Amino acid sequence: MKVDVSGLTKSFADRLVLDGISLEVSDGEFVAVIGPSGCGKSTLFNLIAGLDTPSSGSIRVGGDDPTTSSHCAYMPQKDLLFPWRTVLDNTTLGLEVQGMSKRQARERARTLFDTFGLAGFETARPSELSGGMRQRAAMLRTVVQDREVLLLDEPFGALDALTRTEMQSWLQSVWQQYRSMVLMITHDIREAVYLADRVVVLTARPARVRREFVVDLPRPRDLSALTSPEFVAIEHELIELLHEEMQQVTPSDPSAPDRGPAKRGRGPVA
Amino acid sequence: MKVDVSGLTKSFADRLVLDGISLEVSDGEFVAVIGPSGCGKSTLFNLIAGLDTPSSGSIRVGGDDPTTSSHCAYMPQKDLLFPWRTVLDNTTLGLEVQGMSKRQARERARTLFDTFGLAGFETARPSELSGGMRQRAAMLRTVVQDREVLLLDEPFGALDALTRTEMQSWLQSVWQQYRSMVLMITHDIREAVYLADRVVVLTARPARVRREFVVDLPRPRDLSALTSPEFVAIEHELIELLHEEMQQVTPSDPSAPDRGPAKRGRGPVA
Amino acid sequence: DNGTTDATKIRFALDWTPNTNHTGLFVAMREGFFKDAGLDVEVLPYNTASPDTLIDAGNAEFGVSFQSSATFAKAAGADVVSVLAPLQHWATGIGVRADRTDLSSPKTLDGKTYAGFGDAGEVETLKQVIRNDGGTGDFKNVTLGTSAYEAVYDGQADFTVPYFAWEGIEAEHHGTPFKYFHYSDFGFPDAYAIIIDGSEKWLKDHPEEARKFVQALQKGYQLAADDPSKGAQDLLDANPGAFTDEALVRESQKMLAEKYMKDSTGRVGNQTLDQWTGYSRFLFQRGVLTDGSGKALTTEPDWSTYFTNEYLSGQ
Amino acid sequence: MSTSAVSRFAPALVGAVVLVGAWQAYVSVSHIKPQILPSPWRVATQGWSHRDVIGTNAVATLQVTLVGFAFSLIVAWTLAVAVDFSGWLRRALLPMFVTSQTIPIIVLAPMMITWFGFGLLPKVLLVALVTFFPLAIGLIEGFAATEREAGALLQSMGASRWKQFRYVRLPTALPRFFTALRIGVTYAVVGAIFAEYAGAENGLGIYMARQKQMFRTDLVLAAVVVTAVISILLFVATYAVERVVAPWARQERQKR
Amino acid sequence: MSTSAVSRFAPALVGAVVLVGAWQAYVSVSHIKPQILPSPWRVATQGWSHRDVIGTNAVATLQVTLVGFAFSLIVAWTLAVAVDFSGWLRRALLPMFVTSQTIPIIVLAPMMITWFGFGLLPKVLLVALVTFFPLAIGLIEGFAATEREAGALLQSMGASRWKQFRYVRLPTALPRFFTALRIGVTYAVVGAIFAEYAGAENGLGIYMARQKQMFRTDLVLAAVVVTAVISILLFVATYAVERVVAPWARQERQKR
Ligand SMILES: Nc1ncnc2c1ncn2[C@@H]1O[C@H](COP(=O)(O)OP(=O)(O)OP(=O)(O)O)[C@@H](O)[C@H]1O
Ligand SMILES: Nc1ncnc2c1ncn2[C@@H]1O[C@H](COP(=O)(O)OP(=O)(O)OP(=O)(O)O)[C@@H](O)[C@H]1O
Ligand SMILES: Cc1ncc(C[n+]2csc(CCO)c2C)c(N)n1
Ligand SMILES: [Mg+2]
Ligand SMILES: [Mg+2]
Repeated sequence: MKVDVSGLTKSFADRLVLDGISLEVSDGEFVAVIGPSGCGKSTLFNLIAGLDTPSSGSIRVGGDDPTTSSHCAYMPQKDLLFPWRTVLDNTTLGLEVQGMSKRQARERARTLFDTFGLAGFETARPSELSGGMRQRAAMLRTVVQDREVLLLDEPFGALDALTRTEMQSWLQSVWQQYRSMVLMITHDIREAVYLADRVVVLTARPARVRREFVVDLPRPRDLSALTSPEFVAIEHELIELLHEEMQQVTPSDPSAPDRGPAKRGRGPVA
Repeated sequence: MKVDVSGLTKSFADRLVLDGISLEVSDGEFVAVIGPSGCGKSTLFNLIAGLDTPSSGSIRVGGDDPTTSSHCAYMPQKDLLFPWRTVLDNTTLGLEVQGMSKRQARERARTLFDTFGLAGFETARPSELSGGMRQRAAMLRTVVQDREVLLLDEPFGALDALTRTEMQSWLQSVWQQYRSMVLMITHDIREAVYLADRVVVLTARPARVRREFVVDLPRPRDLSALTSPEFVAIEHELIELLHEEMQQVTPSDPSAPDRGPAKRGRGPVA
Repeated sequence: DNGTTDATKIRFALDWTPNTNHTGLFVAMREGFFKDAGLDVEVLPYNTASPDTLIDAGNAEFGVSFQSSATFAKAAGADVVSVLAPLQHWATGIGVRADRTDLSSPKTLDGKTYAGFGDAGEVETLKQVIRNDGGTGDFKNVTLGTSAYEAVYDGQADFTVPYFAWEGIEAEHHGTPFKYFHYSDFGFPDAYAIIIDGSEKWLKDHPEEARKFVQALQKGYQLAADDPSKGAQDLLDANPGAFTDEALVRESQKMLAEKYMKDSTGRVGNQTLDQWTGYSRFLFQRGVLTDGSGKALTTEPDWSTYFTNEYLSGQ
Repeated sequence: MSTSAVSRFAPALVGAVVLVGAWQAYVSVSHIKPQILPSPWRVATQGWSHRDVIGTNAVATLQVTLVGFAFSLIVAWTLAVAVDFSGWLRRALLPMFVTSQTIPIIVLAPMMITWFGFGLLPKVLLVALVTFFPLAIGLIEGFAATEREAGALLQSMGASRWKQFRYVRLPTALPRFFTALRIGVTYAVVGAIFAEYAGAENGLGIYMARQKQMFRTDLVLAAVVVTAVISILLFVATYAVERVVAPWARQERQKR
Repeated sequence: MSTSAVSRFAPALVGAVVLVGAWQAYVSVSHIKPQILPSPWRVATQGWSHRDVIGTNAVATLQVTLVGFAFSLIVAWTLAVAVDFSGWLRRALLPMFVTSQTIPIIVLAPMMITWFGFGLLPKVLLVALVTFFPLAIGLIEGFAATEREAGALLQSMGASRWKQFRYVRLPTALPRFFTALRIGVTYAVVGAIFAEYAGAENGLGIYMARQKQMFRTDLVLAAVVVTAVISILLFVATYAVERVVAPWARQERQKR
């Protein structure tokens, strides 16, 4: 299994969003994608998952065209839970599509409800969930599918720090166990470095690959890794790089009294 | 202007969500609300904004019932941008409702587009925005209204670190200038401590006020405040507290290899 | 209505799309008989409301009706009275397709399907004719209205009631002729196939105009009876685009003029108590007439109040 | 239950009472002839005393309505699904659907009789013809209202066109379908009455026509009342069905 | 433009050609009598040679259709908005709307004539009566489809009921309204033809009735063709209006 993106461009009307992205991800790799808000990360994932077609360039997932095959389980940024299904039945959707019986699919999804902090909400409607719970349900729907490639678009954005840590740990352990390929968009540089083998940094729109960092920290990583000099070095470099990109996408607000992050290379909440 | 919440409870069917919340926020105060995912933060804000009615207890905003008066500008967790309006016209909605002429409202909103990194997207439809851009548009729609109370439900959740820092700085400066009251839900403990005068910590569902921390750091805060001993002390205490709450809401996953955050008091990405 | 300065407005309701049963009306219009009498006559288009209903409700002063409908209407208290009979006899009969050898007389219609019009009295009439011929009078009655004739042509229904001088000729022109069982051949009383009904109340309130109108109309029908080709032409001219088969109109008018319009004296329009009594008494005796509250009539009405010759031109 | 039921049906009752009261008052004051406008009281009493005949005819009409509408549902679903699966078919069939609605009954009735006689069939077909159109349009536009992303997500899961349809397009269409169902079922009853003009031995349409010829306006209106009651019951039934089949669609509205 | 126009209209054309071809073939082979089923060729040529009369009648019908439908739109909007503002009114009026749809034309026509004579008015009212129902139901359910949160957000901005309606409920309803508009406008044409039976001097309905009496099935069908063309044009026009008034509603569908 290999994901092979080459020379990918994508425009909406005359707005160029992806400007020649090339990327190779091989079996069992965990890749994080970061880049300024609005640069084209979700667009890239949509294309890899086969939800949309490139303007030019090619994408191969396991050698196949993603629009006609399905090696990926995709968790889009919008949670896209369906109001006509209970929470449990939303999470079994992928399995049902794959032809699993409803009963079996439910059994399988149900085992994860506890881990995802959704126990007791199996028969609730999505409208009864909080924002973070929706995100977890969408994640559950994705990972339960057992695909060769996981595409996760900001899977932990709406979670509090501790729930987030739990989920990250869980994801790492699952990934280590099954060695599926994971591509994850995140805004959190530490999350990226903590979880990924490689971090791909995109430029501001139109997105190009600005740089790739290999995170060569030992596995399994625990939280002590965060204080290792390698970690801090990579983190720092990433912050610098991203900041350069930011300057291009968000013209700075002259009224802002504190331009600190630019100088210090790190926001209050990195 | 004062927000006065007392003995507030709220149930959905027989699911008790808020269990006797009392809270006072006075003029010009900046209060951050944190609590585990799904505990009832958004529910509380919905009630303060008058979107829903309490099961028992009372809410007064400037002495008035929030369901019949409107002192608050609310940014809900779902962005609720309307597909039938352009991005610019989505941001002018509150002003138009207040009776401002369309032309004037547009003029006023337009001046903020640059600051919010949305320049060039005035005439786009919301469906053409990225996740982070939608969140910024929703924030713009809220702050442009110039209300006495700002209610922000995770305003920066979908933003990358640097855009987020920019927006935080901007918010602090605006708040300092106009001294409006701000209530903000966040999952980010550092964000809470960095911006707020007071941090209210809620318990896991059913939510009660677990504790309130007064953040007595000088203003304007710049990023150096983050390293002050007071800051670190409050941050640490908050993390401990929240972790206790978490234990109740998400039963831990026995397969998770790393239970570090609990012991270390801090996740990889706090 | 103040008919002193302006021409008096008279609304006239039709029973069917324009046909030769209406020729007198259109002749009177084309020849200016109404205008000469200072009358402004408006022909109301054919619609789903029956002329008797329109007259009774005050939406028309006059209209084309049938002796059966008028009898039902008046028994129920409707404000109608027959003022002129354009056709002196039945001009309809039981029609079956000419090639139906199995249908040789009314009694063979037992158990067959009647393509009907939902008209008051039609079923009673047919039943009696069949019984008079020795049948039981039990047949299937399907209400079809305008589609009745097609249903018989293509065999879905077995019999219907055509006007000899209209659907009858039409059927011949299209190669699917009817054969008929005439009511009078089976001991059934004669009746006026077509009458002109007027509002009794309006007649009373406008005796002058009423007389002028009825006489102008009578003059029209008389002309159509005396000079059928002129009558037909007036009918055609008054309804441009309405008739695609002009020969049908001319033939039909000729047939009516020869066989149905004139009484023994050659006059058009007169009605007699005998003829009214014959058919209307039959309806009464069958117990189908009801009063205004829906109760069956128990005493026989005075049939002379159901029509009047008072407004016709003097002998 | 009982107080909420009262508050639910009270407005309709008040409305009906006001209307009927005004009508009765008008009739009493104006001394209008009963064959032109009978009093509601008279309609009720006369209708009641003819309940056997009206009932028999109502059953005939109800049968045509139900069978015809069931057939209409089958046709509408089949065509709408076909159209949803093929843009080509959509563009070919949509004009035909519209055309089918423009053929007046006087043209259609004789053809129906020629082809199908006087049985249930032609009437059922007429009811279907009148009612399939709103159902089909409602379904077609309901399917098309599916969010692009939702369909795409299913596709990314490896869902075939058919599964995308079943899991996303179909549920998305249901709320609009029920709107269309309410329109369709209301037309079904008038459609049936109307179809009786294409040739029927009995049924409320025929009954009304006959009574009208007999100047029995009171009985005509009694039959109209029966028709209205049938229609309203069917209309209300759609809400019940919706609550079972698509409960999420109404949650929203119940809050109001 | 030209290739996309071709691909857009080709299916409809192919469909029409196949249908007309089959019809012509059937007529040629079966030697069916023209008064039962004339050939399309005959319909076309005869229709063409009577184009003046048909045209005059078509104009009359079109006038009734347009005026009646405009009136229907006004009525439907007024009632739907009123119903949206008051749950009480909704429960009082909805049963009346349904009832209004159950009154058959044979009952209605004489009343219409009694009250409004034979002018344009009764026909306009009949068209409105036939078409306001789908419009009103579509609007009412469209308004009600508003997300609760969206309305609440507006309320939190201090929006009055009216402003909530204007800024949220109204735009939410538009997609469904256009679905209902397509149903309504199609019925409007048949409704007009139908209304002509309640009394009209000219119009396609009257023309068809007359030609049918004369057994000119070919001319009847020629008039049906004209009716169909008018209906399809009005139907297509709704898409154009929708593109202007509610462009966001169709963006989705255009992608398919
Ligand atoms: N359907 C669309 N039509 C037009 N423009 C679009 C569309 N989808 C995305 N874009 C544009 O493409 C750009 C990239 O969008 P994308 O959603 O990929 O950003 P992103 O990197 O995921 O941002 P975020 O971190 O905020 O989610 C944005 O400028 C957006 O306006
Ligand atoms: N409409 C509703 N019906 C039923 N339950 C609801 C509803 N809205 C919220 N809840 C429940 O109330 C609880 C609190 O929800 P709320 O959205 O307030 O959480 P939150 O603190 O904002 O969480 P998050 O940080 O994940 O957004 C949740 O358990 C949720 O399931
Ligand atoms: C020309 C012409 N043809 C048919 C009828 C319809 N019609 C009404 S009453 C009746 C007799 C049987 O009830 C018939 C055949 C008509 N009025 N004029
Ligand atoms: Mg994104
Ligand atoms: Mg929340």
